[in-house]
Amino acid sequence: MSRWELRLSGSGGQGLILSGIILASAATKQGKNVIQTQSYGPEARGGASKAEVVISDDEIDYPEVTSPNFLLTLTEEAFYKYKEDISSDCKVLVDSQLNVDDSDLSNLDLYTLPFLETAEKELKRKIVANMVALGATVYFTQVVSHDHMKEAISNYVPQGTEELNWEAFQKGYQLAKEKDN
Amino acid sequence: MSTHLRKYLRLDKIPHIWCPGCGHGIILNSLIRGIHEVGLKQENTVIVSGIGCSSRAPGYLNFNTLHTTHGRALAFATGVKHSNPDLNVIVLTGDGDSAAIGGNHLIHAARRNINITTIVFNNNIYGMTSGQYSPMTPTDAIATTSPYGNVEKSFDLCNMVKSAGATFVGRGATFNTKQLIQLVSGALSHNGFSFVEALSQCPTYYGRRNNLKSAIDMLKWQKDNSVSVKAYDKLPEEKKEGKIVLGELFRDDSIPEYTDRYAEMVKNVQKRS
Amino acid sequence: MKNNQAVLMQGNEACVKGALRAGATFYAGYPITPSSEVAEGFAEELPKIGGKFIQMEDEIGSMAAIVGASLTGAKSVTATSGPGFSLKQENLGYACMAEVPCVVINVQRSGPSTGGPTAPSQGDVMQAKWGTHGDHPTIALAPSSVRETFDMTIKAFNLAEKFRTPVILLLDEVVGHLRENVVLPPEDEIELINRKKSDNKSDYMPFDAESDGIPPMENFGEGSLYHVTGLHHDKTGFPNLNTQVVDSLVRRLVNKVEQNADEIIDIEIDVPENANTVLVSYGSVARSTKSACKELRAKGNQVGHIRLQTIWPFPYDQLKEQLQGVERVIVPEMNMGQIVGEVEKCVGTDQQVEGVNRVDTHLITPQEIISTVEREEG
Amino acid sequence: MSKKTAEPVKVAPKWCKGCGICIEFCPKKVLDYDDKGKVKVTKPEECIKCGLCELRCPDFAIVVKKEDESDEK
Repeated sequence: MSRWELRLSGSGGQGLILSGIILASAATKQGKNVIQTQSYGPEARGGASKAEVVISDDEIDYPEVTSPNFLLTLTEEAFYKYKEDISSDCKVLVDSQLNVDDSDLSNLDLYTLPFLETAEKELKRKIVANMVALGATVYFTQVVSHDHMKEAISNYVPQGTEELNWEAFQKGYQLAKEKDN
Repeated sequence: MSTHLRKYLRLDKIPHIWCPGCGHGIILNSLIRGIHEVGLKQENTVIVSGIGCSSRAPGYLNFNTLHTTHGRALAFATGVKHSNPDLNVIVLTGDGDSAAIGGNHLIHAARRNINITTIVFNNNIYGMTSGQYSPMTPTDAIATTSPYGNVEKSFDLCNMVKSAGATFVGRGATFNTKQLIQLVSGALSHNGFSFVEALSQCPTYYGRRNNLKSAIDMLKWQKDNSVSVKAYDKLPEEKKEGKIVLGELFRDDSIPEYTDRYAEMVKNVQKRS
Repeated sequence: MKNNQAVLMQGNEACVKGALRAGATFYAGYPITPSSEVAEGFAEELPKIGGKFIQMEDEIGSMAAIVGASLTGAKSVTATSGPGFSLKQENLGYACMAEVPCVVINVQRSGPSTGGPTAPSQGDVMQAKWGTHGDHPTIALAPSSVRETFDMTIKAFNLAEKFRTPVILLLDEVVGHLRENVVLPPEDEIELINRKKSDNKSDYMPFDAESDGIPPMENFGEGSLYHVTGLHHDKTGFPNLNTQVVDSLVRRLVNKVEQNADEIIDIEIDVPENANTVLVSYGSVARSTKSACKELRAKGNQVGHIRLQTIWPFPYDQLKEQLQGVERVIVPEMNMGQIVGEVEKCVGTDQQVEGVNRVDTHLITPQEIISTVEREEG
Repeated sequence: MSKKTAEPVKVAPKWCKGCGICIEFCPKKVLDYDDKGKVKVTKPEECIKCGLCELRCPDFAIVVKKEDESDEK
């Protein structure tokens, strides 16, 4: 695909804006044209939050995501709020802990994956669910290489957590691959 | 003025615009003597003011002088001092300028303990705009905007800046010029935020309306109603009531100065990177 | 694997990078969304180069502090947004009057009043021109991308130093907050301008303009003792209310910018010869406009697009020339119609000028522009 | 002592605004108003060179000459 419009959503504090920035940074190194934007309410934690990334081989003029062809949701609130304007060929990733009615998305590529659970149970750090989800995002879009992702992750995550975050990313990538096959 | 002090004045700008008997000229006179005593170099000294009668003072002084906007002198001065800490920075301001419209800048300059000497020409009134009450106008006093007597309470500016973090605080009066000169030189030689409230007299807009017919009456009033800080401490409680305390009220040379602390931080950052 | 020089950068971050590249050594500011990343960037970077950062007690004080710092020779800058820009007007006027170079970054947010802190707007373009009282010079630049934010920040410092006047950089929340891939130019490709100094240091006249209308500027602490005031003053710097002195001062202040408008103005013109409709835009909205243009042209409608990079001084001459014979001019902006009024001054009575206006805190979409173009024509 | 100097107190009439502070507070009553309402020295021999008139002059109009002080200092 020559233009990806990705929306990564959840609640403030889940690190989705960081995920968006990391993905955008990796795509930049990949030589793509990239725009990353975000929107959030006045609260720093909680509330519905989203990061959006446009990745394209062509010049990106209008910077906003209008009709995403990739949607990730980590909370129920974000699911209902951000699915409204997705495109008809959108890939949708929903965390398996969410209790949502996705019947209206049945004609889309919809994947339910245990991002939060994997972070909490396998990696023992709930905080890295964003990286698990990012791994799945990269698997389903195939928009950046692992090398560029690894570099981007270590550039943006707090010092000392690079290994943990990279491991979380790889777990997410693997989960997606297994689900797909 | 003595020949050796004339170099500090812009002689071609004198006589100044202040009214006959105005105390501001006396404060300026004392300031020049303080500067001479301490030995500040003209080219290394920046004198900043805001708006009002007092704020015309820098125009008469042969230094780098900056006449700014209403109440903002200390904010401009903070930029000057922070940008080039080698410069001596003096702020000349009035009671309206420093205590009302510029009150917040005063509080924060004191809190930072930045090495700026601030001298408040306190004449208890807005003189430049012809006699409205200021935060330093005493309760019940008559002003054009308090024609039935001022219902507000006035500030104790010295106490205020001391609480905010100033490390040199003094109060002088135009009647007692020797003490005022001493306070100015003390403030100028102190490394930190130094503050001198100088009681001035405005015969035109304050005195006339408040039963003090002339500058002379106003100076006599100062003399009768003030007491030096040393004498004050020895007064019995009942005699302290209503007395204005003059002298060096507070000084602490041990507290680090803002630009010094900033320089130290820069050194540490540069060492790390 | 392709690896390149591009980096991901935010608009606000590009301001900091551009300012440092321009030689800025002093920042004073007060935090306000959506400009706070600018302050945070300077707080981090300036100490590393021995520069000075200070978080002042308020917006007014920040503007005052950068003027004070500039008088000691520092290239100084502050950043703010809507409500803070209103507060800065007092000392912005002082900087105009006292001819003190400095840069004011305004990341526009939706107003009036405190409005929408994270919501984009272009509602301050007229405030940039007329916000401070009295007649005064105004230079205001509006970038559309992160790379352009970097370039324009450098240009802002250069213009400030050259013309001895404050320069306003009008970002909007979209440009300030978005991140995109940029490649920064090599250092040796960047031209820097510094304030011109006086040949006569002992009898220095701080406001004695040379033939270009600009007086040389000595810094405090360099030996020339002089007076600076916001009152009307003569070339010596002292207050002077003589009508001729006042008249020539105010005219010189305004004219030093207006008469050099051609040198200051940058404008991007993409108008095909047969264009019946021309879109005029600036800031982030220019991106939507460019998208709309591409789509319209793909459909066979040869619309033109003029992007204003310099807002003030306004490119009246350039627009008059380009809009000659054009039937329709459409000005999309994130306000109720501010720059459209200036564009109207550039066309004849037989030409139609209209706005596409959005004030609901969202960026104008390409589709809205396309519908406007197609509705009237179809 | 003070009598040695003919003019111990010099007044610059161009600068004097005639506020009278120096006259009122001179401990030896050396000064008075002239017919234009400005200050003049009436009893130079009484002057003790305390310098208070110079210090309190709001208009920089008075110089008290000290013995050890030359004009060129």
